[in-house]
Amino acid sequence: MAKKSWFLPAILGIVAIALPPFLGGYFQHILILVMMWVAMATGWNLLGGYCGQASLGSAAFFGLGAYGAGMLYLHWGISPWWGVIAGPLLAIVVAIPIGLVTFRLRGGYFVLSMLAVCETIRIIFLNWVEMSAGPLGIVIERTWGMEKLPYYYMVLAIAALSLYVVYRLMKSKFGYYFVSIREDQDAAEGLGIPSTKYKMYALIPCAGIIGLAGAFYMNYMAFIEPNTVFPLIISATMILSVMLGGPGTFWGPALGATIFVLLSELLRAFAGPVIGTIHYLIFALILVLVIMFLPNGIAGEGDKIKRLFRGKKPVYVGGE
Amino acid sequence: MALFGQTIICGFLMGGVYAVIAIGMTLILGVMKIINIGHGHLMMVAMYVCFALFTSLGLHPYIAMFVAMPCLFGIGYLLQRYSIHRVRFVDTILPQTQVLLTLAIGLVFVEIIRVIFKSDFRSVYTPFSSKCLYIGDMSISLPQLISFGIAMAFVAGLHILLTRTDFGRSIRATAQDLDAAKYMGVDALRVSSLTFGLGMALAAAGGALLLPIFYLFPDIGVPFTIKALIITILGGAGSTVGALSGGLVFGMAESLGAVYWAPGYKDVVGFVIFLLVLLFMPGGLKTVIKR
Amino acid sequence: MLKVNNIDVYYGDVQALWDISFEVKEGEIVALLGSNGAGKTTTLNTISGLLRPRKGNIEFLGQELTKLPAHKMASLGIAHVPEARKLFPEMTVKENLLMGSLMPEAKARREESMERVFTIFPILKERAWQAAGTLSGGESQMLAVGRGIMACPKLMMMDEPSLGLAPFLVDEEFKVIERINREGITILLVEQNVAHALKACTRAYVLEIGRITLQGKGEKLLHDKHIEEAYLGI
Amino acid sequence: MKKVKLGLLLGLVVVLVAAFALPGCAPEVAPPEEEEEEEVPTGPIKIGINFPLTGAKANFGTMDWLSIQLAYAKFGVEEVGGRPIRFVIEDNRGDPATAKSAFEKLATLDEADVVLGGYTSSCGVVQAAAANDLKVPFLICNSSKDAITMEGWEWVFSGARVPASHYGDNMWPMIDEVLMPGGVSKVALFYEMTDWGTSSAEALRANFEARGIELVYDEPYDSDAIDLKPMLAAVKAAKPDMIMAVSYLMDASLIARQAGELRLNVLCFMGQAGGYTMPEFVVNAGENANYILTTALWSPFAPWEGELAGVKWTNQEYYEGYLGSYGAEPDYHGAQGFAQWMICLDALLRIDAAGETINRETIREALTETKLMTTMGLIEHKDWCDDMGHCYTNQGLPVTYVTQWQNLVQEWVWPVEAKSADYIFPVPKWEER
Repeated sequence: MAKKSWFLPAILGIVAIALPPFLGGYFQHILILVMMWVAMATGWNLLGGYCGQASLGSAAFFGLGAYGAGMLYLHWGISPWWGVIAGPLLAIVVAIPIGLVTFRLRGGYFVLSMLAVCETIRIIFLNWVEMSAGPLGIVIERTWGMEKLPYYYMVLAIAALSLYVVYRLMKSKFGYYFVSIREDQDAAEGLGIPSTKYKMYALIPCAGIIGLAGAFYMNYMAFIEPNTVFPLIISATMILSVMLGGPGTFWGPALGATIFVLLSELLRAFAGPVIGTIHYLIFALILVLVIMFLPNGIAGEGDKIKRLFRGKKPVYVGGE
Repeated sequence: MALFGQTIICGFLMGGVYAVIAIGMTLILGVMKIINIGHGHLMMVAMYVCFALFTSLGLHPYIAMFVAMPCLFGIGYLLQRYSIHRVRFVDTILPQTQVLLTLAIGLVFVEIIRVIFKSDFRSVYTPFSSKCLYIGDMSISLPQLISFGIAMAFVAGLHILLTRTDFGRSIRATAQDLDAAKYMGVDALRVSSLTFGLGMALAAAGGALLLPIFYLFPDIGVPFTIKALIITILGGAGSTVGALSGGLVFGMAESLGAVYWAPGYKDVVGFVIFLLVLLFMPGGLKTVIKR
Repeated sequence: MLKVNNIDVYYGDVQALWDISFEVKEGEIVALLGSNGAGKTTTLNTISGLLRPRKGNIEFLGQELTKLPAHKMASLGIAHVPEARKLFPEMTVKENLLMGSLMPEAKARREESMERVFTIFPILKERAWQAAGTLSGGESQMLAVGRGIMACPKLMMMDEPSLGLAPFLVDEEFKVIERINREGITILLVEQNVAHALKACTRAYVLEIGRITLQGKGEKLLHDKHIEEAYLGI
Repeated sequence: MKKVKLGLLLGLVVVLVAAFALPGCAPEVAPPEEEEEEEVPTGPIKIGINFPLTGAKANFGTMDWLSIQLAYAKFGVEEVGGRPIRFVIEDNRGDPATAKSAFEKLATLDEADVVLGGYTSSCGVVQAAAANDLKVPFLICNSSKDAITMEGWEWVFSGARVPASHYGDNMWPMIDEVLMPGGVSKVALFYEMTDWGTSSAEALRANFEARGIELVYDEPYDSDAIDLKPMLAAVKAAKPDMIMAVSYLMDASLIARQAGELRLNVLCFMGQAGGYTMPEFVVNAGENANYILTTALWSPFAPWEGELAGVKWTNQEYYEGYLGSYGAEPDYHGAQGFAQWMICLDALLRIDAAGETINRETIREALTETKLMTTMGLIEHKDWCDDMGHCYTNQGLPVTYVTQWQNLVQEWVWPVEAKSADYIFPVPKWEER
């Protein structure tokens, strides 16, 4: 964390702002997806990577964000851009009771309970036709047609905002509490850190960020239905992006999401015609190998700053 | 009354098949504390083995089962020994790395099967598949009844294995205290690999029992993984009797939910049970039965 | 019988043991003493193969132990009666005992060993069908020792057998340890209860912050100035 | 640390400012992509193909693509106006975001002149929206979602696909003339919980109610369900005269089997196309398929025939051609794929005949005038509204009809003018078969 640490972000920022106008529509589209996943992976990392509450149901927040935007249009004809406020709000409002219930569970059981919660929400949105239009989904009118740049800068702002939120949180005392809960919840509670409360403090921005990405998805894709915004694969993609980049690192999730989106698109669109239908098999195999051999991701394994608060890692000395 | 009776029968018979699938899960989750999200996917692989034997040699799935089980046992053994076990004790930030690994392994198996068998729907339909017994207005599906019988045999067999043999006791001991089991001379890696294999073989049995009454495509696994997880948690991880009772209760709940609530919300019943059990009865049904 | 030669042990990057060496001869009761955190359990876990020394080696009956996996120790004849009992709580008393005799030799003498355990600890026979998790502290300790006996070991390593026991049970415990020793099992005893241990043992080593600071015959150490001040509170 | 914070804050401000300032000036920044009007393109005519070729939906996407290839070979037209026809294939895995990526690539990187695609509703609608934005003519093959052609998207053409709420159009005369006089007054409706199922159900519900038929059971179900018996038991308890089921392939088979097991006796069991018309249905449902009536968009013996590019064709030829080439029976999805290539080729030929340059704009214009006999019947792109208040753009309406499984063969029973067998109504009880 020396002086040069702002240098790279600044260059990346300048490239991210200045480059896209010179790219074709297809590449702009891919970059939009990249930024969307950067925001989502960064959001997930706050709860999963820093606070240690890996959730396999974060697609719930994505879907709620998307529906927060979509339902505005569906019921009241309000522009889904207001979903940028309504989406995260809905995600947070629903996340609070979810968190209060599921944070009582630990480790694997927390993972599973979030999966169950997400599936339940999906089924409710699918069946409750009056509320969400059910499987008919919501189709909206897109604001900008062929033009991708407005969408791109919008999602770039969302990604930057999520990075900024996470950065500020992790620099504050919250960050310290999050990491101590991850490292040893009992010890953290012993030190007087109310774990459920601080998990909620991690969950709320996490749900908000992912919900914001969801609201953007609604506006950009112009169509949502429960099975496309709540599936397990979205939750899994968030986690796998973070895994790839490095959980509990600041830049890792963004890096992971970028690689994840680019790699899958590269295999599908450019290698696909050559290797045929096995492109997704190769993708899945790469995932297995990454999890097996780089369990802390590229950023996590790559450098020595393995944990942000390394000194706080509990060490065992002597007997027990 | 006929409706209620029919609902109960359907739930009960389905629950028996669920129990076999879940019993493999309870072994893996309860004994090795591994959450295997790939469970349903590996069951799917077993179903394709049975399907291939049915189309090439005409073997009925109930017979092909005895080929599929060793196959899956081998796959499970190798997976645990060379892949999942590796990750378990690696120092990672996410303790759930292993969960994600099984998820990714599941994806790989789905894609492999897809490359070999394509995404087409398959089924093993024999006239026998629709044979029924009738009690008044209620029908009992004969293949489901047979499945139920075989399921009970597996549950009983596994129960005996776990309580009456040194190997079974070693499995349970490893689950309860890994270090102490090592002091006793238990080779934990070998035991866990064999257990994983055994769990997979049981999933294979469940798949084979399911094949004549259901259908098959590469993405069939996920709902079954979820069902097996719910049942395992409901019954109490690591308990055969728990998995059996959990399976029956779950089958019944699904069936009642479809009739008296709405077919679309049926799965919510399972999830609600799952969350309630996790929160208020962490030991599952097992603890109630023991009392 | 057991020779520990100059081992250094680390937890991650933190060194826990410095240059530990000691020896246990056949038929002895050797005590490893020290206060909480001195590294006694670490030493036992290293012998058991759960931890690996970064330097030095361990020999048992002339065989190198440091390269063997933990589960091989039992087949060599080393029984580890661990700290905090480490029973299998959801298994019955009888099943716990059976778990002690997995190795072929011990398995062959299973019935006989079981009788032996039941004569030493009659209470376990009464509780045979009870889940181990429901036993009292004293009973758990008996079961842990009984499980060790079931292995028909050459060397039994006992980790804090008196921890958390009522005073009269501690006396009982040490009687049992001496009895087992008389029946031909060499014992390596790790204890915080220095007074009792020194009375019972043949020889003793004192560990302080990961180093051996004192060693000698039990009786002799009982009157050592340092021991009296630091451990016996005289 | 202070400096880092400052740097980050500054960066953020720059990003935010840029995010809101740049969209305004973006049109100037982005280089105009249109080529000069006068230049006559000489490269190949690029046909984009955007289907799920891998993933869970691959079987139907592949069937579409194979049928398009079959049609391409059948009509033998390899170049139009001196420009060779080239297919550019994109696999979308059935995932909407990927479908959009694929469409973007086809439109901008590969510069496709026209795109054929759309299997699931969610992919179809996303592709259609992209097509309209990017101004690329898009022919939807299967996606049945009503809304796809209800948004007024002028670059989107329905071709041979049928909007979900019109799958049963030709069933109503049969209900009026045969079933209702035959004693049908109570109907049990259940449908799979998808866009297609829900839209179909809406149309069916309205039409049943308009006829005074009581809906004694009306529920969606989860198409992944393993055991549909509880639902069927509830249906049985509601004592309907007729069952109206909207199901896809495998749940249709399961429902037929389990209805048989439960001896769910009704005067008639009517399926809504989908699973009940597919060749696999009879394989998986066996004897239980018999007597099941179903609305159909297509069957191998629909008497459609015609001539395109000087090549005569019949519907049966397509069926046999597919069976011969790929060793499997096609269903209506494949027929739609085949028809779609006919529509596309017809448009290309008409442009060429008029002496115009083939580009996206002329293809769009040609497609609006499509009036062509295809394997799905006569397809005519028109703008029209139905009695449910749905207004469609560029929407054809293939003829639907009613078929019945008799002795494991799907027979055309309604309208009677083109029948291949007489309908059987009421159907025998399960015990008496």
